[in-house]
Amino acid sequence: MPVVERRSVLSGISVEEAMRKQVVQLPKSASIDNCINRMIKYKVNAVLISDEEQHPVGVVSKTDIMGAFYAGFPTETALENIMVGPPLFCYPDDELETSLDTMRQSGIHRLYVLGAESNAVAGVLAYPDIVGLLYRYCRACDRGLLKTRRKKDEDKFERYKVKDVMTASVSYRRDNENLAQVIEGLSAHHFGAVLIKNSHGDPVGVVSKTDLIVAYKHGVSVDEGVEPVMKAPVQSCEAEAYLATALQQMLLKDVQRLFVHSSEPRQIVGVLSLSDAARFRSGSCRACVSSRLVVGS
Amino acid sequence: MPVVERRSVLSGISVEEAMRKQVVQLPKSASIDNCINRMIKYKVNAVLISDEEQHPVGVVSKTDIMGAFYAGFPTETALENIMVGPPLFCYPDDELETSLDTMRQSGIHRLYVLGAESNAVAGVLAYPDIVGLLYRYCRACDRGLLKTRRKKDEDKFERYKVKDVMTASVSYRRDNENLAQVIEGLSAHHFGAVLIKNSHGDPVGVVSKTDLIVAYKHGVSVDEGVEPVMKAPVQSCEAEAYLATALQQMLLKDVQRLFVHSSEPRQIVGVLSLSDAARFRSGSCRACVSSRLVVGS
Amino acid sequence: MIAQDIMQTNFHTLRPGNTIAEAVKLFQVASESEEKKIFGLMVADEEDHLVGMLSMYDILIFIQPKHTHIWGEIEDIDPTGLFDESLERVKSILVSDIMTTEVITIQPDTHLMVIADIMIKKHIRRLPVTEGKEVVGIVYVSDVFYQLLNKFLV
Amino acid sequence: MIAQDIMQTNFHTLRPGNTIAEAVKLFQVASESEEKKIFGLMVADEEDHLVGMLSMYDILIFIQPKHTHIWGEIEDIDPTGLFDESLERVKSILVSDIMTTEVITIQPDTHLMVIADIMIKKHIRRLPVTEGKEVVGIVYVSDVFYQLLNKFLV
Repeated sequence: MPVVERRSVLSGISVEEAMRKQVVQLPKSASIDNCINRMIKYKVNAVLISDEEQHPVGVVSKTDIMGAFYAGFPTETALENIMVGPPLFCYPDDELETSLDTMRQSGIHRLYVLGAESNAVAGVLAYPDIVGLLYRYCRACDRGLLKTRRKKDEDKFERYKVKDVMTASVSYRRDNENLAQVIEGLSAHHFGAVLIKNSHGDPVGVVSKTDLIVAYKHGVSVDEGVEPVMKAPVQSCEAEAYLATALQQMLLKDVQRLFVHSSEPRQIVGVLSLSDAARFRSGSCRACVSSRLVVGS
Repeated sequence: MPVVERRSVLSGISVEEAMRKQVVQLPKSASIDNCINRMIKYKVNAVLISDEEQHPVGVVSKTDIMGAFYAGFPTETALENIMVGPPLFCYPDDELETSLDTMRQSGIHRLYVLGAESNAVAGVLAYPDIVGLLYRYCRACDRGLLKTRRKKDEDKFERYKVKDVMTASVSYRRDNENLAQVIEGLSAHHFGAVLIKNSHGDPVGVVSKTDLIVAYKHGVSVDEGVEPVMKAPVQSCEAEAYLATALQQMLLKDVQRLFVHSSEPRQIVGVLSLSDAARFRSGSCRACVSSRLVVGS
Repeated sequence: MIAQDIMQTNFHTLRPGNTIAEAVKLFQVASESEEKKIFGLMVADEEDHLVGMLSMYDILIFIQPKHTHIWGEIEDIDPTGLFDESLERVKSILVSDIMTTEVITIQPDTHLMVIADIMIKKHIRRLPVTEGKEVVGIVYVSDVFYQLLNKFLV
Repeated sequence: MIAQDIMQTNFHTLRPGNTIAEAVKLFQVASESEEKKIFGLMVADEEDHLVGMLSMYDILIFIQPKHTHIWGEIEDIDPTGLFDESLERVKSILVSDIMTTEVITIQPDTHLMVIADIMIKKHIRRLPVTEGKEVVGIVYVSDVFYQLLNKFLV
């Protein structure tokens, strides 16, 4: 496998280099049930919806599905009833950084990429995919984490830690609450997952949007308790850990977020998502940032 | 399998209904050798050629490959050196009959079909494919050949015969000639195949453009004799045979043409190609023609 | 020559409510019992009505970590062991959650040439044979292949 | 876990100069000798350099009459017999004339996760393993599947 060696920063990278070419699409007449199937199988947070003429007309995200669950829609409901439209687009030749700005300013999590020539959808750009790219650049960097690990005495660069990037507020629900209350909590805070604590205040599990839509598909009611749906134990890392190590853990374990604990594992002080890391927008060490200043100026 | 029953004539049929959706394409940098591979595998007479940006820029037909063989090009030669461009296009919504008129007037054998929306190539329209369509309509026709065969006494309709549609001129070469002479003969007459006769004037085989490009790929020289390349025996039918029967024979045996003999099998009087039958442009019996006059007027 | 002449009537099916772990085990059981590698299994409900298909690809797509494009650069970790945690994480996922629901089927009287045509055009290796809604057999591309080309084998 | 740990080293290859008839026979020989259904074979030249791949699909695409869409409407003819004439007509065609020449290969040290990724993304069931130009093995999707999912099977 070739290792990327041409650049050590994201500047100058095009959307085409960062986008995911596999775009999961469904017709607007397809059912919510079918949409959940695709989200689980392809591990995507949103599906592009097209009309009878194959035109992209909307997007259905896990949040939208969770809303349908909360509202009591049957899973046979057609996606056109819950989709949000129109989708936002960028082009393969666009600068990656410009597109990330668009996403941040519009408060959206993904842009679909229109083929410059054919007007067909050629890919999708989402934060977690960029993290993979960042990770590659980090590894290829002369002064990156892995190289310095090997030559300890050359490790002159201060590296970012999880606490520098994490979201420091954590919302939680109690383990005796029902799914409707969990959904309310998730909707209020715009997080992908919520921590579950027991009556002693100890973290006992996590419920993600994915867990909720799976429960929805399996016929669970929103009136049922959270325990059978939550995942335990809590996937976590320490606040003082290096960001690169946490990133590697998320990429290898294929999880979208880690809860962050203080030196006391039961004390959750924040959450680190792949999207946080990508919004951070550069490599995970000062070496990358400084080289970027040089190249980018 | 559904039998087409809606119409008994071609009028009103769109290109989309008649086109072949599988379009064989190659980049212009691909070799002649590779192109012959595709032509043989997918049984197509031409390959669409695209540039680096996937734009269709030309067409390479068996005739072009045969020309390269004659001119002594190595089979590693890139297709851009022998392609003819630009390709001619039509659209899925176009009337089939209008597109057939275009083909006839331009003297070309195929039109590529551009997707109405995406500008990507959605299909190809060629005469032999239309014959399949005609055959389906014939079979579905109330007054068609197969029905009348079952109810003989109702057989009031005069049916077309092979002699009505065939090309009555036949070019031939001698079995002691070489491939270069055969290619000259084929080029002069715009036929897909040439009859080979022995010194007594008896037909002993046929050499088609396909046979020639296979020989080219296998490293045969144009100076070599025709015998190892020709196919024997000659696939033929009688001039008095019904057109529908001959069509069925061609479709089932997957041959593009039949030579036509008089009551004496050794006397070849014409050639019937799938393209001839398609250019004829209606069903194979008077029933179809008369119903078409009614519907079409 | 029609579907019922070449279809296999000795076949295994999954239930939509099987877990992915159960599905993997059933792939192995089916391969051993039918004495050939099984790449795809039909999913049928309690009434033997076909509701989907699940292939090894479907399971691999689902199990494979999403950001696999970086794996090639990780020389110092054996990712095989990491699957343990993935498997734990996905134990709530059922066959119906990832199966393919748009399944092309044929009838017992579908002609061999039509079957070959479907398999080529759609690039399908196996076609469930249904009578009404009930699964009665499965036709494999290898059987179509040898059936059509047996003249070559004499 | 890398390619050489799971690749099969007992494999058959076709020669580019084999006729299609010889290829069909070799598919049968390979299936019997390797005791599994073989859907695709590597094509190697005299020096064991990989020059292409040929699958059952490639042969079916080539052998299948072009206007097959009308076959479904022909009830009164058994097209199986008609293959005799097709076969006669194509006897001059060689493996190299219809084989796929754009073949993705891996090296003996390619990582299992990378192999799975290629197989999923490109929808390939078998990957030739080459050392330099020489073919040294083949990795099947089923072996990747069971290797990755063996935790499910205990």
